[in-house]
Amino acid sequence: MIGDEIVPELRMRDIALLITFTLGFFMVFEYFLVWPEVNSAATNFTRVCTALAGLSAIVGVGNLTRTHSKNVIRRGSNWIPSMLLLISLWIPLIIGLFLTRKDPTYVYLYNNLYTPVSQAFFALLGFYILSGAFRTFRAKSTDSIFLLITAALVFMGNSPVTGSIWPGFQAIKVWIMDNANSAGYRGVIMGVAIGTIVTSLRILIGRETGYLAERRARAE
Amino acid sequence: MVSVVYILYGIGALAIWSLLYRENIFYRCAEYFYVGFYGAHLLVLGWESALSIAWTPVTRGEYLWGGIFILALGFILFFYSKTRAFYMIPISLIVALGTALGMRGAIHAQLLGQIGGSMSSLIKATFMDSFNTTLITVGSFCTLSYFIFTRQIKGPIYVIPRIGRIFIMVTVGAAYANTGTGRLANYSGILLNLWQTDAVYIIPVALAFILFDIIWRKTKKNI
Amino acid sequence: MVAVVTGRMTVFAFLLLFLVILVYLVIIQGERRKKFFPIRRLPAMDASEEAVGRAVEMGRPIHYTPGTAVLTRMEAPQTLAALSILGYVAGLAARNGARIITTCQMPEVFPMVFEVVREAFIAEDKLDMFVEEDMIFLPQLKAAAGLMQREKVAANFLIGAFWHESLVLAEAGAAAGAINIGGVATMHQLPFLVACCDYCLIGEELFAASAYITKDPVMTSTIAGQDYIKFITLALIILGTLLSTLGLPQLRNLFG
Amino acid sequence: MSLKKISGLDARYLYLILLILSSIPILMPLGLPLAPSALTRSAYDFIENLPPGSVVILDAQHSTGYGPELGTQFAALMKHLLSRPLKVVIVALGAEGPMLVDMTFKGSTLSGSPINPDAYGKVYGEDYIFVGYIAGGETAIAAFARNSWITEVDGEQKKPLSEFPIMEYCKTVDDWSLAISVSGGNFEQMVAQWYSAYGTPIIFGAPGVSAPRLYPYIGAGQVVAMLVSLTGAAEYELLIRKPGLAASLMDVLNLAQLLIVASIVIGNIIYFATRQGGRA
Repeated sequence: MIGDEIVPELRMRDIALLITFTLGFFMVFEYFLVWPEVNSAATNFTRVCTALAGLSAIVGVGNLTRTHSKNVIRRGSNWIPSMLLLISLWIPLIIGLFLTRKDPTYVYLYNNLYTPVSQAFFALLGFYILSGAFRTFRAKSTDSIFLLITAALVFMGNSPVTGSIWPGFQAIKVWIMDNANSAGYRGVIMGVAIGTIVTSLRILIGRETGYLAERRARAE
Repeated sequence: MVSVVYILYGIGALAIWSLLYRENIFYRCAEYFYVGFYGAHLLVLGWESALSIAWTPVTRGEYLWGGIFILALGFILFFYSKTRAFYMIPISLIVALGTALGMRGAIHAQLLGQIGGSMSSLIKATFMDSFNTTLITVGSFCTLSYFIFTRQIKGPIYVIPRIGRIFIMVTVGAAYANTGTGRLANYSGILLNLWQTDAVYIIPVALAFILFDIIWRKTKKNI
Repeated sequence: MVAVVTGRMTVFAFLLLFLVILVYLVIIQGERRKKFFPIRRLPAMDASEEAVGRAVEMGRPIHYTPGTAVLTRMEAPQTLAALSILGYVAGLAARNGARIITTCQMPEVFPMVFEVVREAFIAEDKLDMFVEEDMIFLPQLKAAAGLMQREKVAANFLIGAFWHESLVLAEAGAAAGAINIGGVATMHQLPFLVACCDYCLIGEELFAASAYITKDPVMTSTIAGQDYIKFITLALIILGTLLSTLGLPQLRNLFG
Repeated sequence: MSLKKISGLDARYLYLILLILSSIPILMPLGLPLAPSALTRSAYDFIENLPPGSVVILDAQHSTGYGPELGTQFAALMKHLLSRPLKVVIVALGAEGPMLVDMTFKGSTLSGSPINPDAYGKVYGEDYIFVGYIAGGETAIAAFARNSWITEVDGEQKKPLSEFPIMEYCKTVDDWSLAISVSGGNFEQMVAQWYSAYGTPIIFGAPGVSAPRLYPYIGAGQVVAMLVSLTGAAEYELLIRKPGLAASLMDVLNLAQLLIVASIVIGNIIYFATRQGGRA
């Protein structure tokens, strides 16, 4: 394939890094300027990127179709569910694209087939909160002691029945959420912010290129 | 008359919850349906946003946008199918936007906003307020010092990042429980629907399958 | 008419501070010093080698996912950092002959994930072991919960920006008997990955990980740059608190 | 069995315990003791002390998106108003209001069991009425206060309001003894248009996420009381001695959370027991 020789690949990669550098810093400095043409250009650029990202779902649908149809043809493992996937991919897709999302059949499929499954996945969290707490809240170190005591206190404070045993639980929970929680929260956010800024700068000046899959020298 | 809607609700919900017992064919079909349907939904939403952003202006006579729409469509289809090298071009546009947004948000809202918040006066109206403000300021100071990477902190000063790590654990415990309550409320809503609507007919069916599976696996192990 | 957004001048000043420190460190210092800045231990990254080894011993695959933040969002840098770490983990997998399953929820990032893993296998001369079907696009990442139990993964990497699916994937990995290695910088999901993973990169550690792995002089010097800015921030907090306590909130108002 | 095996096995036993424990209160509401908060109690007391024949506005401004959190508040408040000698004027200032009012009467997974006004001895048009939906957000809030006949036709039978005797007692906000609104937003507008402008006592039904920003209004006396989230609805159901959907959901939540705390404690006991065993 064309890209595999060394020369064009270097050129294409440098073009990509140049685009990221120029448009990236343009978008950053636009934030500080009140300049109608620049501001509208920035908004248009955001709209184009949103359109591009939206359309890249085509790539996703293409991959799903290719992988699962190959699996059905080859009668590979789980080929029956793969057929179900292809059906539940292409029927709503055709309805959605040509008859729009407001079409009654699309709405019926969304409300009565998709929503229960999606809500059930979300509700799995209820079970996993329980097994996660049981499995990991063990007093192995001072850190984990603080972790499990705070969690237990907030859980107690959140269930009103403990209020009738001792109203103090609610007060403790409110104090923890307002004070102890925001102390650690603020420190981590500042760290994340500094990390995000420096990583973004590394990406814009082309030093952080792991995401472009540049060939990594063999780590001796 | 048994309502189909709630029967489908029961089948869908219990098929997913059967993963808690073990991965099985019912769960797999529900998962594959979920992946397939949302794949379609993602493209329908993406197509709709692309239409409204780029194509509708053309119908109002602004032809520049039509060009961008076709270009965007062409970019994705042409570049992705070609090779890695070509696909970098559309990606570099999106990365430029995401990185710039990340930086702007991080500096203004996250960093400066939080630094400002950590600078409040330690003397407040009541003793409790002063204590709380001091706790928050000291806490966020120690927590931030935990993230110093290139200076090996030795000696007595090491207590500061150590306290910072404890504050992180307190935040993790508090947030785990507080968000946990919300998730449990969600779970109980679904469980309620399962019991109080026609979905209840699916519960015995699911239990039967699980019991059959347990017995079948036990006998297979003994043979 | 061209003007400057006055409200954002402190932001602009801080941005310039970042640029000056970074340019000085990266361009001038980083290039000249061939040695890298030593970064303190990141247990999650040290554990990844052990996790890949365990997967090879047990003959079971590794699962890696770069999170769920699309590139047009504020969390894009987290996804890009996750892709760098993916390159490292895929390299480990290729070198030790382990099978790596990578799931991705973002359509525009999926081709990049595909190439990062493929390139890692080429770098280890193991392109024949690269399995295209193991690069899986999942429009909803929660669906990987079943996948992990079907494939009985031995190591489960959840690195990048996550939303509510983080706990589903962590617990599904634990149910499949895998070592969970997390890395997340979205605050609301930090509790679940820190609590439920065996090792976890907390917040900023996610960004420091790629420099920690490559040990590249230039990259590690930018991490040193991050620390300089942290020292400045810490000093500002002390100064601002003192001034406010003494009844002079000017510095605090500067920061909004 | 080694600890690893115990914890691996136990996860599924834990799920089974959670399923059983949380299904019990759904099948037969336990009505676990719930210390009603001051806010909920002051709302209950205010309605109890209203003189007979007072006109009370009950506004459905919530949406299905809030699920049982607001649906149960609306149902509990309606049950209490129907059980008192009051004139209840139901209005929908939210787009989903009409559907939610209908669902509350017929019973639904968002509001609980059906409510039959005949059982309370109340007659439509004399003791209670639904005046329908008024669009416009803040403008609708202000307009309804100035002229309570603004819809001209009732929302149930689509007949002119003049044909209903109850409406003679409710022409404008001056006739209102109390305004209750179950909503996800527009709180500031209602305080401005109803309390600040005319001094009408207000009671809010709010979701947990909005509560923090409403406490100052109660502190300043602009709002009489407030029901907060599912907890508020469950407390109100117990105050009117009719435990329903909110009470059973609260029971599930209570039991689930206590189960988690218990599992943390037991998990640590097992951990120390095996560690002692391991070391001895």
